[in-house]
Amino acid sequence: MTNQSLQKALSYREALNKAMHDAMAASDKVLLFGQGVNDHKGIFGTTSGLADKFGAQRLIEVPLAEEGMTGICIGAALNGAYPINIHIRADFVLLAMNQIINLAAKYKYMFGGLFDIPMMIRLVIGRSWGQGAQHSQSLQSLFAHIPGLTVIMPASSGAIVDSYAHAVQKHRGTVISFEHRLMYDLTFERDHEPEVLGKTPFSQRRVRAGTDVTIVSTSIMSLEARRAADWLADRGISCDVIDLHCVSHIDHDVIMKSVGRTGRLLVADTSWLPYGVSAEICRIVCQNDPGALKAPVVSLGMAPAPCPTAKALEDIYYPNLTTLTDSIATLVRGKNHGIDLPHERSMADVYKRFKGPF
Amino acid sequence: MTAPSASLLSADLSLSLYKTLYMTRRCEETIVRIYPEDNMKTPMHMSMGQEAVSVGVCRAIGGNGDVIASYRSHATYLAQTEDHGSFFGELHGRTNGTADGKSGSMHLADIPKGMLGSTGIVSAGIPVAMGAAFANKQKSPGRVAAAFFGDGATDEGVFWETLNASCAMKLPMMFVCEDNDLAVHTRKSERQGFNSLVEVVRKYKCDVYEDDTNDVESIYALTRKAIEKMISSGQPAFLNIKTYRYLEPCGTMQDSDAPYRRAEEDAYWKGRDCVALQRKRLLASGLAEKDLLKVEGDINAAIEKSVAAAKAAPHPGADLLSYGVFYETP
Amino acid sequence: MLNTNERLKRLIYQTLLIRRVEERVIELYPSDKIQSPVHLSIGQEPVAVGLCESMSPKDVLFTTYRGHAYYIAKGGKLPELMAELYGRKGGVSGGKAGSMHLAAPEVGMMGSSAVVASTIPHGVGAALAAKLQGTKQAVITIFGDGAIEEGVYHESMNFAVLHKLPVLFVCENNALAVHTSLAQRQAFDIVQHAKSYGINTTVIEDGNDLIKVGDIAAKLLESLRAGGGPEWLMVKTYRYKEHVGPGDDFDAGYRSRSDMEKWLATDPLYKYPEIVKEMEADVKTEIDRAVAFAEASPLPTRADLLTDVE
Amino acid sequence: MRRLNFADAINECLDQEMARDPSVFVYGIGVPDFKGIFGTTVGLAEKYGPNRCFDTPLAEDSMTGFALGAALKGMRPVHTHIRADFLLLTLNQIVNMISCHNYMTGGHTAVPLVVRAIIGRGWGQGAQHSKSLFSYFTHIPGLKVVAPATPRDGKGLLAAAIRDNNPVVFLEHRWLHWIEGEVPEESYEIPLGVAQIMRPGSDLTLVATSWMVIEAVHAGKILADSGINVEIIDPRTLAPMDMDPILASVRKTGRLLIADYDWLNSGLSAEIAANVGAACFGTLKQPIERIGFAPTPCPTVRTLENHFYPNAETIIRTVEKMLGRPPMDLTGVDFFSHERRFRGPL
Repeated sequence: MTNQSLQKALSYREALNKAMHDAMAASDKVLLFGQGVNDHKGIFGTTSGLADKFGAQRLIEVPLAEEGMTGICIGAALNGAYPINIHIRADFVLLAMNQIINLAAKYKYMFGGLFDIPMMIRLVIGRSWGQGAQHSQSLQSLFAHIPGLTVIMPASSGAIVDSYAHAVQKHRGTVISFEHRLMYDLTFERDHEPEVLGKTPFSQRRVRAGTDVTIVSTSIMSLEARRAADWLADRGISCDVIDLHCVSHIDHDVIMKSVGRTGRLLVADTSWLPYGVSAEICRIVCQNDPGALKAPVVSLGMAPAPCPTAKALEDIYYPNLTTLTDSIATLVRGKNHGIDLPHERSMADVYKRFKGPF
Repeated sequence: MTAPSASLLSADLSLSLYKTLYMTRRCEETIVRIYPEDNMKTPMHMSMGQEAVSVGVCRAIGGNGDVIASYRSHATYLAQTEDHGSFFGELHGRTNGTADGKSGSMHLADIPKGMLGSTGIVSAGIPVAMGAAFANKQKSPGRVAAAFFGDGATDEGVFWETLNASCAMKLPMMFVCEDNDLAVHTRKSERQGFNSLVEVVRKYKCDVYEDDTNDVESIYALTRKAIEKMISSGQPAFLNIKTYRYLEPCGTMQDSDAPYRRAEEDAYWKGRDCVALQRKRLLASGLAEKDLLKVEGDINAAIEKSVAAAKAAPHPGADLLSYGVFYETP
Repeated sequence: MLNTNERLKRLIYQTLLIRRVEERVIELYPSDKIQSPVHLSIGQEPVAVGLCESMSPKDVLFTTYRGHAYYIAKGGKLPELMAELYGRKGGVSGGKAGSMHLAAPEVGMMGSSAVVASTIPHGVGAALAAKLQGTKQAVITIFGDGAIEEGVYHESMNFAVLHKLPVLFVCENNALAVHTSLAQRQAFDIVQHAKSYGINTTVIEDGNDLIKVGDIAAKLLESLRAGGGPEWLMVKTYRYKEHVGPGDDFDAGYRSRSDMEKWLATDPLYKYPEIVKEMEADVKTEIDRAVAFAEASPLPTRADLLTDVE
Repeated sequence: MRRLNFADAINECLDQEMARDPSVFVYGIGVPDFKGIFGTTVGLAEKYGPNRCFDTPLAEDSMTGFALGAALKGMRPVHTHIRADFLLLTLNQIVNMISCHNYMTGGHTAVPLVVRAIIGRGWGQGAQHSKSLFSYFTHIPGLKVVAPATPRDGKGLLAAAIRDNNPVVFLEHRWLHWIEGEVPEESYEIPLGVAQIMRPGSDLTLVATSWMVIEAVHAGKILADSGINVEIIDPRTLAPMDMDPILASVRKTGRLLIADYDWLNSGLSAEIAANVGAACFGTLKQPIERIGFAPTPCPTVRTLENHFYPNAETIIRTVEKMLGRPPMDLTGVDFFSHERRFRGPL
């Protein structure tokens, strides 16, 4: 598959705006809900200008009432609308879990297929700096664990445009999308869009082909993996980088074929490792063919603590290009790999010359 | 400038309220000044303009109570603890902060001083204050608990759950609504279907108090009255205090030209600035300006010292990253 | 318009049907043929019948886990209900829903939930879609008096009033949430509280009065369709059986049998014994047919386990 | 030793803890009513009064924040939910507030609270009354998660949870409440974070959680009769997980079967598999196998429920498959089932 709809280089933010625009243009059933959809900042600019074109009544400024508003979206979906509910911090969705898990995820099955809940929930992973324990969580595994939900983590403009169009126009169920804030200002070239490894835009993607080690990554870690792979390619290590993209529906074959070829696996996730997506990838390998591995799996993610705010702690809380590159080189060549490493100790500094506020 | 009424409080208390107000304002002015240095990498939700609420209420509680703040926590933290040393340490992400730099601006706490915390999730601190009120009722009769929150928090179901539960359980719980009419950029009229929050709250078994003076002494006196009634009646109190935020919702800049602002509103509130109002009252009561300048100068110097200490304090090291995920014996 | 007598008869027939269906459930329960926790409506049927009288199939209803009465009153098919309780393939949801999650989208019965208060916002959302799409639908969302303590009730009411949505909030007030009575849990008067949101409130003291419930519902629904904004209705009623399950619980200590006797006095099935008597045979035939359908319907198999997940 | 059922063991623990420490209190929807959460809270309101054992409004989110506030002021709340599914209404408080409050305040803030919730199968409970949600809590730093499987463990682990200075999520399977076992009369603690070997064996390592421990022990006996010796490990505390005995066992047997009482995807079994995969690298004789819920919401009808939930038979068949044994004849074997005695609902 190629990315049909993306005609030019777009920033992640522009892609989100385009995706919202296209959805609203394609069907007047599409309604946007969120705190700030209609204000002058327009959810980081992703909903700016839409009210002028489609009418303010389709962009619903909501009270601070996450549980209630999610239920209202479900009710609207049951009565013919396609709601897109946006939370400017993924953390806020914890207030709406009853409606998402107990209702939206189950409505179809619980009633034996009588209903669908066509709806999208956009969650922004709030990481930049100083966001702390309640504004930076990446809770994909909570949703991926629940049957009935589709959970995506688009890592490029093309992934946004294609998978959102698919969600709104083709998919019948509820889609949860995690958008990483550090990517918002990044521009993605159309020619560099990863190859889609499956039948729908939700499928896994190959960021880069390689032979020495498989890197399975999510969200912004796919960009980091690409940068690490570029660095290592010049130093004789060839990485096969797979962007999971859809963490709830993982094609075991894609992972196993790659691991079968490379014999080594590194998982780089945006969240905590225990009980998370990275554990799930290990599980897939352990269950399908642990003999395919020449070395134990290495996983990188957030340190097992709530997110601290001090920059000094935050920089070691998250992996960075140096630790990622070192981990890959160690996995392939052993501890004394002798490969020089890039000096980059803060991912946030790289992706965002962020001077606050949000 | 509105002329302040004559003080009904003792001269000492009047001056003391001013000192805290001034200190709070000065701390935030300092933040505005030094934020561009980029040493404080934490999102700032500034209290500026709203200080009279925290200062009046916390002083009325007078150490015999616990409070929890919203994410707009600076004024509440400073009023409850008077500790700008830890404050600047934390904002700088240093080991002399309230939490070794792990909490930043949004989660300031000092539990021994009755500052139970502040939260980045709108309304989430309200039920925590209720739990503290319950504990206080059992263990320390006469001690109260207060939750500070903006009017945006009353959109959330958990506010209503807590209002109902604390009334049903007759807890010494004070709801302090810092009513600035705004949730980020959205006015009440776009968020609330009812005409008056206070009218809905009155339907619960609690005592409701309103204030629209921006006068720290008036807020102090009202809170004293509320606490006394609460202790005698056993009913929670709801204080709706009109206020006004000077700066953008998050950040240290003015946003007077943003489309949600109204020029006349801005002028009206700045014309009754809570710090200026109390200063004027003190001068009118006969306090010499040079004495007041001396008081202010001392506070300024102390704040500069705190800032310098914060900058000089060590950054937390890797050993602190996983420290305190679980409880550590002090 | 039917004449009063015919109308009353029709309403009594539905009430009787629901009562006898649930009594049949009680009868069948010890056989373990119905393995689903049942929250019986017995005593509360007239409310459902009255409210649904003037709803068209395109009008939308959301209800609670105590949903048998609404399913039948809204026009859901009885054999499919019975087969669902039996956990058979022929059930309305193929056995995946059971008693707590009844739905019949073709007649606007849009589902129910086992989590208290969680369908209240669904009614508001459906009303929002109806308003934006100009469908002239009226929406009813049903909840018990306990649900009012949940934050989501406030969130839903506020939004409906703010956007003037065509939704009728119906509080079925049986003054019992599971086993504790209201005074221990609610620090406000429910009606005054609702009124303070600026919503029109109506109270029906006797939920057993079929005609009155029907008339008032018709008037309120018409107002919704005409764009008059949300309405709020409390209907007082009484549940004869235990919170969940087929038994009585008057020995549990939280309520007394004499409470029930007050309600029996206005129960239409006791008030009009002659009308009821002449309907019994038809009702029985209808139920027998439904039970026979359920018994004959096959059990779902492993092949059904993984269908309709997404 | 004296035998007690699980519900009475929990009840005795709560009683002893409340008698020992006046700061302990027990509350939640239905807690003081005559049914008393499967009997586990019966009699406490009468004995300790309405300030220490009380009902709440239907306001799960608020009443969870309440626990945090009370804990910060030196109380030890035990908040009880009759269904774990209702915890979804409280996740903001548990994940955003409670789990990180100590960390956000520098590490010395005791947050001694217990969230007890009932998980598991009755019949016909359906999609909203059947979840386990183990991994929802184990994934979050700062929370301890306990899932006992015997009356003795139930009592001792709950005492440890109440005395712990950290928030503990305590998940009890409803069927366990009728299980009897030896329970000491005096108050005692079983430390959190220590696994228990339920049966030693050499052919295969079987890690089971909550109700699956009961099923595993049953399966283990039947397998032993045909000469297969599985080593059964009950982690008891799911976070922090005591991984060493599991790793030691897998190094010995070379085979691992995980029987979790939850969905498999991104769950506890994935976490154990990941740890074993890394730490026992090269010692596994074959791929790890896992048993858990079918990847669907829970259906209500019994026939589908039986496919949805694993049991001792599922374990036996999986072990046989892993060891390359032909399936044994299980006719006449009485598999554990509460369905005959369980008349539901609650």
